[in-house]
Amino acid sequence: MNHEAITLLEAVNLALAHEMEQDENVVILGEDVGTNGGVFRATAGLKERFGNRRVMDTPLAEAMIGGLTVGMAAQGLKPIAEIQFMGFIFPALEHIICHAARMRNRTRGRLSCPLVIRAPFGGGIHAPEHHSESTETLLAHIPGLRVVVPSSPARAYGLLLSAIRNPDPVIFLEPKRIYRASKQPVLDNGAALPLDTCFTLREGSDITLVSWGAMIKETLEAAEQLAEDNISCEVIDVATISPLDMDTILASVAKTGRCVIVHEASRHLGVGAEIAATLVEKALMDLQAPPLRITGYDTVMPYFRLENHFMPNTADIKDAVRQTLEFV
Amino acid sequence: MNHEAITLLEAVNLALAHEMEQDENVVILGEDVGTNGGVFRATAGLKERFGNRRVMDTPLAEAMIGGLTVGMAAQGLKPIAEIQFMGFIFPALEHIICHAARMRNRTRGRLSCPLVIRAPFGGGIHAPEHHSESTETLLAHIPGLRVVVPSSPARAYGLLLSAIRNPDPVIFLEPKRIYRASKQPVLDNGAALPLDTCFTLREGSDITLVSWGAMIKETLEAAEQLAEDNISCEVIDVATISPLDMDTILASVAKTGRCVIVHEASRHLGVGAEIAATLVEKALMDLQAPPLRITGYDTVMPYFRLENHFMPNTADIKDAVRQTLEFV
Amino acid sequence: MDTVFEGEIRYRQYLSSQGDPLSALPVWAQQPEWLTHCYRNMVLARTMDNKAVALQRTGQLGTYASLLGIEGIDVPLGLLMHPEDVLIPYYRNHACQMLRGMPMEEILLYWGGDERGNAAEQQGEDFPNSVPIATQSMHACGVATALKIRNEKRVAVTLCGDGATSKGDFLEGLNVAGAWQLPVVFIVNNNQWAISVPRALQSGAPTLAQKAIGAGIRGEQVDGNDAIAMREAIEIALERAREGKGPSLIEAISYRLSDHTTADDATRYRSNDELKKAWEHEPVKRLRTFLHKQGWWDETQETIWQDEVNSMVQSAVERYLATPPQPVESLFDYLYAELPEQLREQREWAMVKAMKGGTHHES
Amino acid sequence: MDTVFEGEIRYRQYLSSQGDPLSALPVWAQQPEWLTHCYRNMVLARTMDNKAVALQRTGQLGTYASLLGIEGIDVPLGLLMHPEDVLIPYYRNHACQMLRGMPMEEILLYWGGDERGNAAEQQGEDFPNSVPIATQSMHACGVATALKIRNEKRVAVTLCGDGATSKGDFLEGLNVAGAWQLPVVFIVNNNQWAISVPRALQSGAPTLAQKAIGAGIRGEQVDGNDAIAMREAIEIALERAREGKGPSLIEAISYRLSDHTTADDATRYRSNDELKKAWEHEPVKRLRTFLHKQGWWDETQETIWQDEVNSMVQSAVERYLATPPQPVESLFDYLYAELPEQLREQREWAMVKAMKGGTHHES
Ligand SMILES: Cc1ncc(C[n+]2csc(CCOP(=O)(O)OP(=O)(O)O)c2C)c(N)n1
Ligand SMILES: Cc1ncc(C[n+]2csc(CCOP(=O)(O)OP(=O)(O)O)c2C)c(N)n1
Ligand SMILES: [Mg+2]
Ligand SMILES: [Mg+2]
Repeated sequence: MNHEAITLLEAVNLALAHEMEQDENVVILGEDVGTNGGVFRATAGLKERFGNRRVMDTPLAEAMIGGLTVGMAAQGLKPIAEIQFMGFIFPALEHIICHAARMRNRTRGRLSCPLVIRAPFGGGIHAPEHHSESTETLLAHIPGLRVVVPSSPARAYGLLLSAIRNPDPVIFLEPKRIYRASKQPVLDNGAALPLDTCFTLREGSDITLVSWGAMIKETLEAAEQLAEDNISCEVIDVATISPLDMDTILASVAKTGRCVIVHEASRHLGVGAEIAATLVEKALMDLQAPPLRITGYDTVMPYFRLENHFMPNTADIKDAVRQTLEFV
Repeated sequence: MNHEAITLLEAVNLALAHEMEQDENVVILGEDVGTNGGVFRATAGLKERFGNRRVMDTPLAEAMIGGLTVGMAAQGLKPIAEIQFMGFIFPALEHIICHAARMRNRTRGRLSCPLVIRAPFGGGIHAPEHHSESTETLLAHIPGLRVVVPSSPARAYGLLLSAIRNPDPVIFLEPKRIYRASKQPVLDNGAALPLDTCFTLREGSDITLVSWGAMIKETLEAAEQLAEDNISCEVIDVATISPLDMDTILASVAKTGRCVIVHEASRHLGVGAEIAATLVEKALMDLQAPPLRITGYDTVMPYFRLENHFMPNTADIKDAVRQTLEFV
Repeated sequence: MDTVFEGEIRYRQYLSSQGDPLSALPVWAQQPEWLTHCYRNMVLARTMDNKAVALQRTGQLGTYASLLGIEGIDVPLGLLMHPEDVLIPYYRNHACQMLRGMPMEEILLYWGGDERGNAAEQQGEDFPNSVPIATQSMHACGVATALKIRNEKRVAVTLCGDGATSKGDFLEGLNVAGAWQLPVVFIVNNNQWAISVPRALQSGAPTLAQKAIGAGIRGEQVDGNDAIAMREAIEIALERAREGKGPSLIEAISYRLSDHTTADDATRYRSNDELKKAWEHEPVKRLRTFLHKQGWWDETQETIWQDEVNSMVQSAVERYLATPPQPVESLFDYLYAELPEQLREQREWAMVKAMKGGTHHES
Repeated sequence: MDTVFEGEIRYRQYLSSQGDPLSALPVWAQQPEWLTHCYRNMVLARTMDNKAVALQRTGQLGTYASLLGIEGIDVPLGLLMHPEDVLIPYYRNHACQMLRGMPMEEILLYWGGDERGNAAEQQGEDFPNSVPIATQSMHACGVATALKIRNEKRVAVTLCGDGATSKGDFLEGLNVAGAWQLPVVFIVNNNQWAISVPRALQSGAPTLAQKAIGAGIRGEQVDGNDAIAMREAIEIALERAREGKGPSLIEAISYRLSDHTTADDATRYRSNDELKKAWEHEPVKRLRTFLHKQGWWDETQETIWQDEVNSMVQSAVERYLATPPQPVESLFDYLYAELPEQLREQREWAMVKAMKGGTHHES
């Protein structure tokens, strides 16, 4: 049993290894996941440990990765596919949307797709073009999928275990900016964390901050700094983007009356739109101010020299909080 | 000059022919668009009239259609690609998202992609699986694209002209349920209608109804029926889903204080979410009731025997209006 | 310049269009059993097909893809696959599905717009019809990967049309099948048309079988109207896959004798002459003529079988028509193994709305 | 069984790894002009490459894909394409881009994370680097379609790696190029590795050139470390395309002498021995040895040229480093021909935020 402090990336590796050890139906496939252990090393050591029948370096073709995964899952394997970067997931979407998300429904439960598709996503590491986008909306809009984003090593471990064990397809998006940003002790005891539910990371009474993935870092930072000015922020990590646990958010906003939503993805139809829309639908009377969205712009993610302009930062969040609190 | 009453489908055909006549750079490509004139007949007669160099039956591959279109557009042609049904657009998304939407930005204007991708979408015609979805969100979320949906023959004609003439990529989604539903006189005079702007189809003072595409039919019907009970509905046809003209909607809601948004697409992250979120952000104080969304469910579009359960209907809209009006 | 690779494609045919052997027949084809059995099922398939088209024309079925012209491929395949093999069909393989145990009424139910048509327990692990073109090719590779990982002596068999061979999924599938030596058989029903697009516009390659060469796998071209040739080709491919000797591609030359689907009107794009000629080569008559000439089948048998088949089809149609629709909750109840909390409210709404009765667009 | 198709792939090579002719050389290769010119540019490319890697290691450039090992392909290509042809590169063709007029500092600017690196007017209608693998193959077909529609005698040339040949885009591209007989040339830089995945795992096909057979187009394999063979192959392919005789696929056998990119560490997955062997076959030394043996190049020339090249690269680096960043508005100003009303507010925010200074994540 491991309970050293490890990174989010190591936690992913630990969860993969744990489930491969427990369940021989768990297999891994993707580009460079074998000998190389993944370009980020998320699958490091797994091929050596579990053999190349269970850790498969595929030819370079994402539609194929998606399609193979569907076929394998329908046969009762639990494939975990890695898409090297989320920016390369598009060729796989036909298989994810038309098949993975529908197999159970289409066959009234005769066949199903217990698969996981992992992909690193988000900006902030000065990577080349197409390596930094946050397009979770495209998957979160699709019925039949689950979309999960961890924001800490412990949640990466626990949520990935759940994702693998889940009998339905799960898209597991890994915020690569915090892959190695910090360490946390994680007990490798196979204890899963629940999907479909938010995590309240910090309690507060003045305002609710809602975020997920890498932006949790800045959101918590903002909360911390605002506390010095006696502004008490509740911080919620959505974790499962779809289906979205609005109950936790609604309960928090019922208490605070104010809300700021933070995400890296573009604003227009980012997941923040759904959160804000549901808030107003179900809790208009609780709202003492409009929920604000702090997000990426509705522009293409710029090449890295300007990427920090695109990304929301702690100051933006703090400004939004103050603006919300001043609303009358 | 034609000003007979024609269907939406005929209006599409008319606009295509008009622009092909005017501009020899306009070419058409897709599956079955040539000899067959398209499975819905949207391109009927065009191959005969303009030849098979300008109306191209492609091999069966949507990624290829997307990629060819990008290459042709970057060369200064104005390609209009037909995706036979929107349910088959997924393989083309990599080209649409990573290239069409970015070419101008990526090259700082050196190259561009003046292309149109047409696709019939939406339910209600008892079609086979994958022929009835409304996944406009997936495109509307992408910066650099325009997404346009006509709701009448005249708007189909005028908006399609604009889409073709537009120097940037436009996704033109055709609501097939109303392809032949009604006729309207359309003057074939090459007069375009503006993109990026809503159309107010009916003025009213009690509530604002916002919709687009085929659902405009039920929305107008609801408005009509509610008028009998002295409920005065303003009806807005969004027409360009992205970029979204919130100004028109905000101005209307400033007047009515209430809003119902109607769309066929699933609710979770449907375009209605963005509209509701922006309404509350910018006009919380104007809202006398929460904007309600009448939408498809967050389920897979069912096979056609049950499809009408999925689709919003006039009664649903009327119920939502009454509920909104009763809100205190 | 050295030659670093040589490849060829051969064409397999035994029976002329007139039902005469063109070369020595395989031993099994010198006996009546299998071939008459095959013929009977071809007639059954065609009868079912006629009925389905009629149901569509009278508004009792949705858009339907006719199997007319595929019988020479699908029926041998359905008879030759082992029960434990996995069929990953496209949308035109009803005959094969039926032979693998899927009740005819379930086939109709599918085309009648009801998901339960994919749920028949007799389908076992077979895949439902694939509507997005060629995606099934890749699923077959995934299934075959699972079979290979588990060291099972089972084969994944997938079909598609000539049009589908242009799509990346098919080509990526051939490639991974070759790279991984998967136990999979690809059968291309080259029926000359992809809706209105003729075979010649799909590819500059003179044969579609040579796409196998591009992927480094075995490929051959077969007369898909010749059930004897098809059995030979399929048996060899299945056996090789089962024995771990790798994948095969079979290009079966046939002709789409029907419109693309009932929503199509092929007279818009293809000539009556061409269609008439194609009927001269069609698989059912060809096999019947052969059987007649061998003295293995006669008019009396034909009449008796026709009657039998008609009543089989008729009772299937009755069972189909008597199937009540699914309740509205079914939209929700198979989406996930367990319905997430988040969807319960919508499920309630849907039930309330359904109870309130008539939706605006009447079914 | 009749043979209905036969195909073969031939291998083109003139120079041994030791720079000795293996067969009679083409006439043009019996003169020093072109080959010394080619050599000079190979040296320039390599010098630029070394510098780029050094810039990355010192934090002055982003992740960079080295061109080491592609010189024998890219330099002949850059010299042979006509200015009016269109290059649709992948991300490793800096040498070719430079020869087509793109200033070296613009190449650095691109890899330095600045969109203006794609904007050099000298690039004409050439495409920017394609990061999503193989998508450029299809763009090349689109460009070629435009050229064909307009009856222009221009050629679209596109490159990709061995890994890219597994992706649908490449395969769909070959297919449509064949079906439409497009004026396009596909060059595969088969450098044996796709990041960590060796060529053998990409495909069961013994050559990648035979993918052309699958698509019914012309294909050949060429020693990509042999500039003479590459010139021959490229000239023939360009000429054919220009004359309307259809597309070609050239599989150029090379070796990735560098890590995949500066973000990669190839020692994790490939042996030093293999790399050492590969250096024995590399293109630059091979051509230099040949030129030396012909008496067309000597050490003095080499030294002079090295100096010249170093200072060319150095001044390009200086221009690159002196390029100030784009203003924040540039995020908005090239998205559309005209910024939609709807985005003006965000553009304002972005400018205000930038003026407020330091973003949280420092550049
Ligand atoms: C990805 C995708 N694109 C388009 C379609 C629409 N479509 C349905 S069948 C068909 C033609 C298929 O032709 P072919 O593969 O030859 O099979 P056939 O129907 O002739 O048996 C097309 C274009 C689809 N179902 N899926
Ligand atoms: C669609 C897509 N998938 C994955 C990647 C990540 N990636 C970048 S380069 C590469 C390997 C490419 O290998 P190859 O085609 O042989 O070209 P090489 O780099 O060896 O020249 C991969 C997997 C990508 N850029 N695009
Ligand atoms: Mg066909
Ligand atoms: Mg390579």
